[in-house]
Amino acid sequence: MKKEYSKKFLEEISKKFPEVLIKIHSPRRTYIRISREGVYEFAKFLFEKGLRLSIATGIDTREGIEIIYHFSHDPSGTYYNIKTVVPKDDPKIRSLTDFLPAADWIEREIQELLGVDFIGHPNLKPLLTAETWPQGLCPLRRDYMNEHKKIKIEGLKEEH
Amino acid sequence: MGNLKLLGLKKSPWVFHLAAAACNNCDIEILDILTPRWDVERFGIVLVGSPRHADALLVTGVINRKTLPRVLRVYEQTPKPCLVIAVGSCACHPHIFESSYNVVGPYDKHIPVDVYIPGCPPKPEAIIMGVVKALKRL
Amino acid sequence: MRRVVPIGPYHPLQEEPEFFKLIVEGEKVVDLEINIGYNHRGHEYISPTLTWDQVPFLVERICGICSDSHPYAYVLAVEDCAHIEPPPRAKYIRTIIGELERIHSHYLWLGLAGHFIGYNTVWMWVWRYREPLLDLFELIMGNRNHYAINKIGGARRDIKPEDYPKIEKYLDMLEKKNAMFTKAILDDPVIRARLEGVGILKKEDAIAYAVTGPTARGSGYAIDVRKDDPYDAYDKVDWDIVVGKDGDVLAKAVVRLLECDESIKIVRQCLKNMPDGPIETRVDGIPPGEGIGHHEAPRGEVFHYVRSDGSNMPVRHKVRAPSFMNIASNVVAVKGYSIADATLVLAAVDPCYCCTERTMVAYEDGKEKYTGKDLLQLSWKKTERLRERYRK
Amino acid sequence: MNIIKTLFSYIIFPGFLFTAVVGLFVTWIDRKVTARVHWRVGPPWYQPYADFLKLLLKETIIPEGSSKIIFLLGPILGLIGMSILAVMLFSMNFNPHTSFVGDLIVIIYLLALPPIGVILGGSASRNPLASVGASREMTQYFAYELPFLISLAIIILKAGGHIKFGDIIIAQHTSGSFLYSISGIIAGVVIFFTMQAKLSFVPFDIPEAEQEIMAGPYIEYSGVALAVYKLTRAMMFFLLPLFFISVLWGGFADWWAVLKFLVLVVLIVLVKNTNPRLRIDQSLKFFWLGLGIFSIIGLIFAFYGL
Repeated sequence: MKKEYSKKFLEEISKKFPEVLIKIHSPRRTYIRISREGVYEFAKFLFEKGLRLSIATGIDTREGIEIIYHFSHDPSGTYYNIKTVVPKDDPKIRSLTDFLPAADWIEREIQELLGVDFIGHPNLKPLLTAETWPQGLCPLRRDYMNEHKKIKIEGLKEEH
Repeated sequence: MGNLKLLGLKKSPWVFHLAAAACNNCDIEILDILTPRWDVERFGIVLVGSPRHADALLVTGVINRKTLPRVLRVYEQTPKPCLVIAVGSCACHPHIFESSYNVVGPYDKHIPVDVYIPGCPPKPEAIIMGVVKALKRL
Repeated sequence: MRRVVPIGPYHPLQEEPEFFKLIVEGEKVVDLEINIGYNHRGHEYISPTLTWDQVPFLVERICGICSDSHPYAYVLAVEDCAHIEPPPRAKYIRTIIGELERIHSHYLWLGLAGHFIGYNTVWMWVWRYREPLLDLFELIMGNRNHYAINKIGGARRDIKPEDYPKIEKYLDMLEKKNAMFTKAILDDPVIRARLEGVGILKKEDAIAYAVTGPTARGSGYAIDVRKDDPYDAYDKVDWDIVVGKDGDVLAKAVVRLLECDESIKIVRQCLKNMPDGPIETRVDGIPPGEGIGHHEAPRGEVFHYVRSDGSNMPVRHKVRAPSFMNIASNVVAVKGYSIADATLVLAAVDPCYCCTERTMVAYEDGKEKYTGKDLLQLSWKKTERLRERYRK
Repeated sequence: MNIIKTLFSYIIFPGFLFTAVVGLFVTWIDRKVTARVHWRVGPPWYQPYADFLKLLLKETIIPEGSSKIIFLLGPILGLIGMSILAVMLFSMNFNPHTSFVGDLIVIIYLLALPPIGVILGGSASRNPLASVGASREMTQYFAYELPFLISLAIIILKAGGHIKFGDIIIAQHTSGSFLYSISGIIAGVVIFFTMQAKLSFVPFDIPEAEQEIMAGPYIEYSGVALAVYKLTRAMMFFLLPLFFISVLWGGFADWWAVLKFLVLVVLIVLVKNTNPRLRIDQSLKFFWLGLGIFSIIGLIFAFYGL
């Protein structure tokens, strides 16, 4: 029964949002790729269908910053993951907070760790890092990670 | 006079529990030593709610950028003489967290530490032993 | 007149640093500002610098109380990514430890909740019955906390058949005590006066804030990963979801207590049906791809996402602890209650903000007394003594 | 000679020193019984003395920006009140004829000094949590004072309308303890709960709730000032049961009083350990509606001589 629901649901999605790309990883894990502009409407659709936003992940990849919204459909235990890519030279995306308060903290976190601006977020302050942390320095970006590693290694060399 | 002071301190160490960025374990084990199995009140050790009342600080976890000013402030607020006891491996050295961008090092870089209790988390016996050792050193 | 009452970052209410600003009028809370980050150690940054097999030790140290849940979810995520099927015995072992951890965590919360309302007798009594469970952990895994039982493709340690009766014996004792505590909490008029109707989180709010675990179930939002997306042995045992309806602190407390009964049931069935066989499979590298694992921790759903590029380290590892969602819901739950209630409401979601590493050198009178190795041996000796005492 | 005698009675026996030493011992009884209820062993007998000694020798920090004189006056006020109270209680029990008209009212005001000290000190600390604690202390004081005064009125009625402490004791010597009558029991229950609240013990430790507002008014105190607070609390713990025994249970001029005293102390500790803390509004309701009405019923009984 659970499997049938998933199949029907995916059919509904592809009818309503023809531009999405669906990849089924395993029976309970589905990845859906969508453009940056379409995320807001699609997420709203999922939320109205009773899906729960588990979390969003931000990843620094070659094509840009990839954001994955993990939506869980609890009655069938299925994860629908919406993937979208935000280019690095224009890191902006529309915020989901106006209908989904659960997205509040995670958007703040992605903003400070990866430097993506969420347009329409009411309170886009840093969530985790200290007041003394330099603004605009994003620790989960590749360039920072590589730089930081280099500094560490040089520091260790000096110590020894 | 000096001896009297030491005697008072030895027989009645009030501790304030100060957790920087710790996982809960050391903190829970510290609370655990108050419960019936270990019962440190036998030695006069009491956990107090305000650093102003404390004689010893039990510190846990690594210090991150956000907690550092708070840790320093709590240390300043504690009336001297006060002991600082680092509970758990994190408090002794950041180890696994050393490569992180947000960790600014162990306690002894920032405040003087008297006793180190290693372990992840240290067993309650080890914590009690550490406190006793700290008192013996006085 | 509006005033700000700060709770934290160092406050006896929480063991961990956490900063709440209660904006109060007289004794009534009108707004809440949550400031987290005092515990931020950058796990997601460190994780890609470690190999696949080292990460469980790191994520174990995210939180000391759910130190089984995080590695559990991580292992499930990696197994999902690489399509690994662990052997049945390993599945049962993981389930048993997961459930025992739930009991330990709920008891810990119950004791602290008693402490928060100034009822230290409850704290002492509950923790007294939690202590033998920690001994059991030490018996099975060699450490009171940070068990390190989960491993990609299986379990790290076996539960020996001669240890089954000890677990059974403990469960028998606990079942009686749990009934006693449930009755005591439901019958005591003063406890009821403090907990009932306080900190109500409505179902709509619970859904909007996407809370999980007992916080959600207390509000009548029946979600439980163990039922919805069963993993390991959870679909092979018979148990029920406990759902409250009022969403107040009392409902959350009762949900936790009754859940302990369900956990006892699950562990008993697992022990009875435990299959023989190996406890791990061979894993040859993780292929490129991505995986999601989620586990119902004592506080709610733990969610881990990993991405692999085929190398020996993860490219990205996202961790979402249940408290990340649950704490945010305090903003609605706490409004309109008094300061005295606020502390209780803030604690009712069983917040967990937190992680650690092992063994240095101990000194006595300036001389090195124990080296790391000695300490390790001392610790082993104690575990052995404990095992002997229990075997008698 | 008379001055020396007076000074002796205020400073050494039964005034400050004696009350302090015995009071600290009573807090040990409290801690030991609490520990036994918790299935623990508890501290050794010298623990309160060691605590006190240590606090005396520690640094006293005065918070920046607070009013220094009021901050330090707070603890001393209660201490003075308790020392005088000790002298009065002892002299009137062993020599009821030294009593003067209206001394019961003096005692009521002496008992009010420690809370006033706490309120003053807490408000002077310039800490938001301390001021919340001070305002709670004030609310709580007004809450328990009403039933307390009504039940004292019961006692005055029973003693024949004299507001003289000595007469209350003499009346009990001649016609038996007041506690053994309906109105006496009612007054006893009310005064018992008031004692619990005056001592700020659970369920009425709202002003200094450690888990909510840390130590409330005491949060900024350290060293000697904190020691004085603790000592005042200890002396109160010794004197309040004595006050209870004097006004209701036949005075303490005989050896039975020791037993009565221990029974009261253990009862207080047991109530403390078998209840969670109330909220301030619940406490107000309990004292005004619950005990207030209860004590008025007692007053009616007393009026009819029951």
